[in-house]
Amino acid sequence: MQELINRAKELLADGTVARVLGWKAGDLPYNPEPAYFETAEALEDFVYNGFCGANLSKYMIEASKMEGKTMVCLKPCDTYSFMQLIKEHRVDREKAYIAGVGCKGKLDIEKIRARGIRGIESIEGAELTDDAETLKIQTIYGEKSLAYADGMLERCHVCKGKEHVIFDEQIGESKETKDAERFGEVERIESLSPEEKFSYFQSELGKCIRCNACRNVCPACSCRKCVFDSNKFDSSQKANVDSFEEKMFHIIRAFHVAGRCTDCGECSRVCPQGIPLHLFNRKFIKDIDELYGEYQAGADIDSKAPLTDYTFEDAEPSIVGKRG
Amino acid sequence: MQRIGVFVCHCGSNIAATVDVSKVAEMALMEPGVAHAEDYQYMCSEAGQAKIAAAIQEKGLTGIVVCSCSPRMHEATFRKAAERAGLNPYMVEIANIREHCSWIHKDMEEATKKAVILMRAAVAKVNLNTPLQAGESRVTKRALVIGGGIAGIQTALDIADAGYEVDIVEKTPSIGGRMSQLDKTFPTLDCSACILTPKMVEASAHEKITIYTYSEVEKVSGFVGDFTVDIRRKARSVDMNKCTGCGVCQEKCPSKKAPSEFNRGLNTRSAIYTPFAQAIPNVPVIDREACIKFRTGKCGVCSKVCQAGAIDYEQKDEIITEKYGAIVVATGFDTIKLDRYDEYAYSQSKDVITSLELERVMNAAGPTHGHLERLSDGKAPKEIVFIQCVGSRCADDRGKPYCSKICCMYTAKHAMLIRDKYPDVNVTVFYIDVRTPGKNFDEFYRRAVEQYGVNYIKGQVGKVIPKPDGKLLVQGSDLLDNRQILKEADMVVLATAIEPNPDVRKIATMLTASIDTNNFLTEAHAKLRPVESPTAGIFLSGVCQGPKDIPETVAQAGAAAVKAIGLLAKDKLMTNPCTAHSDELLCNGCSSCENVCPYGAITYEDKEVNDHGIRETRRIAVVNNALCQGCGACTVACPSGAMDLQGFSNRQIIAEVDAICR
Amino acid sequence: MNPGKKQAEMIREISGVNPLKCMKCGKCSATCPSYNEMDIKPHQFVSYVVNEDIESLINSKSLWKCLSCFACVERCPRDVKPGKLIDAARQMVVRKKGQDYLKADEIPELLDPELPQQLLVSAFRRYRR
Amino acid sequence: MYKIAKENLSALFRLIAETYGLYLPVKKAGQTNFAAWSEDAEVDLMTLKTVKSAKDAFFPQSESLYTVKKEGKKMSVEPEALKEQNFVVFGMKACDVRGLEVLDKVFLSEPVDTFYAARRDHGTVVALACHEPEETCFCKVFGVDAANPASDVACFPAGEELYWEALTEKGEALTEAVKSLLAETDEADGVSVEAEKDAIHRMIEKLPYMNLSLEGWNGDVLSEKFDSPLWEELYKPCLACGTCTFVCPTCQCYDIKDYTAGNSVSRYRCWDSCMYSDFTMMAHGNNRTSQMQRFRQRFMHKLVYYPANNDGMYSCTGCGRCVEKCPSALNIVKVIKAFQNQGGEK
Amino acid sequence: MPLEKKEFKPKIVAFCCNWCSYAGADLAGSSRLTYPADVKIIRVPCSCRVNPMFILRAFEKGADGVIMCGCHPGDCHYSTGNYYARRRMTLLFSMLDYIGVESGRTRVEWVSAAEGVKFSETMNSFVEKIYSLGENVRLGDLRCKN
Repeated sequence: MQELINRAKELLADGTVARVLGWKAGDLPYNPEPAYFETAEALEDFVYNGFCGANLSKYMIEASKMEGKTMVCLKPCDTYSFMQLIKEHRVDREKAYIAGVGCKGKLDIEKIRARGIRGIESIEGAELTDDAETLKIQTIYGEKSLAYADGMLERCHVCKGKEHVIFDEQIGESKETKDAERFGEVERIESLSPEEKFSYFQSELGKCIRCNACRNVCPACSCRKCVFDSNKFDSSQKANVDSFEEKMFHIIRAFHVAGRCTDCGECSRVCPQGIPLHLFNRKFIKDIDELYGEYQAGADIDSKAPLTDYTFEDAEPSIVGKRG
Repeated sequence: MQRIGVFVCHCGSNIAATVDVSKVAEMALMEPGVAHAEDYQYMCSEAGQAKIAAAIQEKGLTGIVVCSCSPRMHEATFRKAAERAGLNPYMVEIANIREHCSWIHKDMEEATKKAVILMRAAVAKVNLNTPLQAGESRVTKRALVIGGGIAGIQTALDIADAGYEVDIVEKTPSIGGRMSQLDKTFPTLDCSACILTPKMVEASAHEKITIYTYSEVEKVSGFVGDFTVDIRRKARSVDMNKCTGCGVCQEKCPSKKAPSEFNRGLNTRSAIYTPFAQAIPNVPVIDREACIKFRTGKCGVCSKVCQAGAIDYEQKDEIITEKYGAIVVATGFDTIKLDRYDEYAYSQSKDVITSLELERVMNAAGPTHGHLERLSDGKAPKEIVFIQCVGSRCADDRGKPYCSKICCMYTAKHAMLIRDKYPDVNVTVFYIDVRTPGKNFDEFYRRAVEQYGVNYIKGQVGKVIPKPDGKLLVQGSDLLDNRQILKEADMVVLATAIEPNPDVRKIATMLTASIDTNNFLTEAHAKLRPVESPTAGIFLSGVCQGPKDIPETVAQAGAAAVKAIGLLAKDKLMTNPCTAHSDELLCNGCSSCENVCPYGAITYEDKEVNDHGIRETRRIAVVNNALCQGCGACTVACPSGAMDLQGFSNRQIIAEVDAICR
Repeated sequence: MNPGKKQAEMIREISGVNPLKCMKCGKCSATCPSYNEMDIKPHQFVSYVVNEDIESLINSKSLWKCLSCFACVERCPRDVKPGKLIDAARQMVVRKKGQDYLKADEIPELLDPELPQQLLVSAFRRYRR
Repeated sequence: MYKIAKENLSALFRLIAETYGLYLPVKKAGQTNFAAWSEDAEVDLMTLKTVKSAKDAFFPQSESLYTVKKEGKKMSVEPEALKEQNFVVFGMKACDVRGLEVLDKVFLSEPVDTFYAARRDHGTVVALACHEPEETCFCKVFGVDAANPASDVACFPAGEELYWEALTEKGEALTEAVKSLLAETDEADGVSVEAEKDAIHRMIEKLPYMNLSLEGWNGDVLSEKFDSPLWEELYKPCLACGTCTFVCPTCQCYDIKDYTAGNSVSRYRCWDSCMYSDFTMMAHGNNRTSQMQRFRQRFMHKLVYYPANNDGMYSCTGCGRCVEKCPSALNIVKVIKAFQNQGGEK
Repeated sequence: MPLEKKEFKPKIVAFCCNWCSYAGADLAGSSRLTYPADVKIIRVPCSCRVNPMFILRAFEKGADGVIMCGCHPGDCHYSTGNYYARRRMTLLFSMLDYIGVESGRTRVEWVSAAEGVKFSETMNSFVEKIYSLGENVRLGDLRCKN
């Protein structure tokens, strides 16, 4: 982390960048917030640890409009989002100095809480320089410990890899975290009967409170005004008396980002109700891979997005019923 | 709020017999925005249109719904009527209660209910309609004819005679097409070459006609009045300007083993060749696959013997880009492959031939120099059997489901010609039906029977068995005598089904012209617009549209020419105002729409916008209305809903959905 | 319903053939190896079914002369398959006699060196259906 | 005071449900929220904080107000019926009970919100003292006693027992209705309840936010706070989602919308969030055009405007849900602290 | 369950492209090839105009089945529209299937202007399928159900 701060100070000092976009230490051990730093003094609050899960690439849409360059700290998976945003002309590459920061897997406070750990006073083992094996958690109810991997976000278990697809320099070590099949859960759901599928999603989506956190955090949902906020389709963005709107919202949201979603997992990370929203996006990704060839959004700058592309031999929609 | 008038047409009894039209009108009055509703016998009639006009003016209507036949039929009629009455023509919507309702439902109650719902959907849509203004686009006064057979030549001549430039693109080295391969033509038995060659010469000499032979259409873009076409001129390896057409190169060419396309592979030709003596242009091409120079690098005989120095081994394919206002497709036909009709022994015996091959055999320039002889041993046949409907009228996937139309007549022609020239040869024709609708056609067929003694047997042949002695055993049935016939023959001629030129699919895709399951191009209307494709600016000439004989082809070629001339005669065209439009406050500038636009109609601009007080420069999609054809692909690619389609807006379609589901 | 109509419907059902598709070309009769043995010719099978005269078909010699070689089925350009029609008629007779299809394992017992091969093949074909 | 063995709670719920509607924390798909009780519902009293507060029971996230029906060209209006059935909300925590007080001041003052009032009239709150306060809790800062909820019935878990004390008439009535399952208590019980309360108070003292000071927020600080340059810094990470407002027990803003269902239109209201770009959107546009303004609005409302209009009562109860749920780790505590630090300098 | 079960009359929305399928439907009409009145056609310029929102909207408002018809691949009047539509619908239908909506409730069929018979057959078989699936209870807003 110190390496990162030093580098940031240098770049600010020599005028390469006008500001640094990173994370500021929070008032609890696990709640750093995305923040801009414009001076060396401000960087005293800079932090980069296992709880810095937020994908900062979306902030670059606004930062691209600011005067001067912004040094942005992007984790390997965040760089895919950034690349995709360049592709969609939403960010300005010239306005970014990308520090590709190392990643040993990001932590999910909800997973830690789910283990009955509460009253947290301090957490040890979440720094980037730590070996990411164990977390030692001091609580008002005593000391607890937890394997690092058990506290990780779902997305880190199916990590796309620790390579930055775009960067100006790389800082900090990474550690491979993939230990699960990316499409395992999607396959499990696919194998259910229609009734089971329906009741699964009914109970998950039944929790949705239409807070729009998933949408607003999503780097692919970068519309100036979402269709659910405008009257173009007569579709409401707020909670409705009947639950259909929630289904509509999540299906359409997933559809709109289909072929553009990098599977960064932010939607699931921020959902206050713990809805595994990534399962929608990942279903589309799986279908796209299977039907139109492997495609990773944000992996490169030139490839055609699957939904703005076609081949004569594409599968017919009737394949849906046939695949069973 | 709109003031909508609803007009329900009886269409005589076409609608009124199954739909309670007065009930539909009555229910219309319950709909929001509807200020007037009535029903009438024939809305499209002058009296009906007058009623609409009167209501528009008297009741101050701002939009109308006509519940009648398909909008494909009379939408234009009613739009014009509305316009005459002072209403914007795009404030008219049609509820299709005939084709989509009265004609397919029998129960009056059910059909009426559906008609009411269709009316509601149209009313709901009109409530959201906005007046649209048609734009204008220019017309390039030049036509392209794809295919240089009799259809293409005739169309080109007719258009050129009207004073417009025409280009013919022909795939093979010479124009002339199938007709040039024929010996005689029915029902008058003219020599085919004698009537075709003058037309070919006329076309090549016409100052308004440019002929690109050995060329293919590579790419088509644009739209009616303003097509841009890339034409690939394949390397001929012979300089067209230098060649004098002396023919020495062909004579001296040491490679003479390439099958002659013109003679249907019945004999061979040299590697440098003109397909036939009267070819136009009379400039040979080098078949690079057969040429020794191209295969081994050694030879060069043609270059040495050419006095004019026209041989150019280095020549490359060339792409010409040209603009056209109209395109006529005249790609013609071929006979189907017979590899799945083993029962007729076509692949086993050289003496089983197709009718088109027989044309070459009978032709003086053909492989046998016009002598009727067996291709296996050169002996004169004594017994010839013709089999009709080979691959035509076939329900399975071996053949074609349609009647090829020309076979009955050319078989009669062949039978007659053989009997005339070789009276000692017996000719038997196995037929299912003899179809001779056409001027002097049946008389022609009867002459074959009555005057020339051709033996017509009602029944099909089941199999042809080549015998060791070289004869062919034909097993057929005689349905009238109710017996099975075993007949020895020296030759069997198969009246092979015809199919559209296989290239037509590729061309249709480039032209976005629709095509039916048999690869025939679809006409805009089966009865009323038989020479136009549904795609504006594309016209159909000859067999590419459906089987037809020479007189019909020529007639259709002329008709297609007239349609093309009608288009070229206009200076400007009204453009479809139902184009896409981007809401600049919602546009993200993400390029999704641009990526799916087939017309390149969307570009991006950095534009300063005022978004509720926030002023900033944004990358914004801009639609070129002249290029946009209104497909709507962009509207769905756009995630924010910034892109919408006028006349088929998101809210309009949603209103229809809501009205139907209510 | 008259018995002929019922029978005709049954033949259509068993054979899966729509005799109305026939265009009366006669290719079936032109193909048939047993043609001369038959009193009702293959192309006529179709019209007998159309005319609902199944009794005549059932009592014809042709019923048992058809070898089930299926040449007519193969060659028929209209997908009418007279061979299947006659086969269906035979099955009606067999069913009427209270017998069922042959079972595959019964066949070895019935084998007789004199038995024409064609018959065996025919039996299998019908068994298969 | 009465008591009931914790293992008999399901019998208690069954009995309550015989005469009352019953809402209580139910775990569904891994998350605990207030929901209607049913025999197969997974009741979860262990989770300290439900994701959403219990606000829904009195002020549902969305509710229909009336329906306009159309037949031919005739229109008729059918108002939605007001709540008539008595119901019990079981298991609310002290902070959420305070939340109701905040809502009462808004909805029960003139003009009275009849939908809310009907629910308040028919609802009986059975609150539960907190057992294990968490690091995100700071109710004490707002004068809420987590160990002594001020509800119709207060319940205190201690050991294997749940102690039950009716505090209001409605509470008495409910107690009467379920008396068959309640046992009398003696002095020893009283002692163990008090011991439990002490334990909770001791834990609360250890929590990291306990020293949060509200100094500088009372009094006439409107323009000083409103014009502070701090907002420009604070709002930056905000994603403009509505999570904080929707999990909050005191946020009371709603939007009114129409839903067209074929031949009828129903008018309903649903929670709105001041964080949304179309909040209080009007024909001319929006009166708060930037996210900074929206962000400021929320905290100014909670800490300045509301107390100014309601005798100094803050419209925050310190439940800490926003601390837990904000995707960008923003929350009211950070806002209060930011101003505290700055105040020191100035 | 009410004692008197109302006879199930499905609501079926068919989106037809103007150039092929709508014309195919017209041809079915002029050839008097019947199909059930439950099908109501909405004309769109091209299958690529069909937004997934329209399909979900139809289900929301009470449709029991939604079918989209367009030109055969390769024959699109606008060259490429149906290719995009094909991918979009494949993914959308797959998603609906994934969340447990019966896959038979959605269909895409390519019908040319010459295929009146196919149009009629397609509608007949689709309607039959919807009858066998019964009322759509998994998608749809309850307020639209009466």
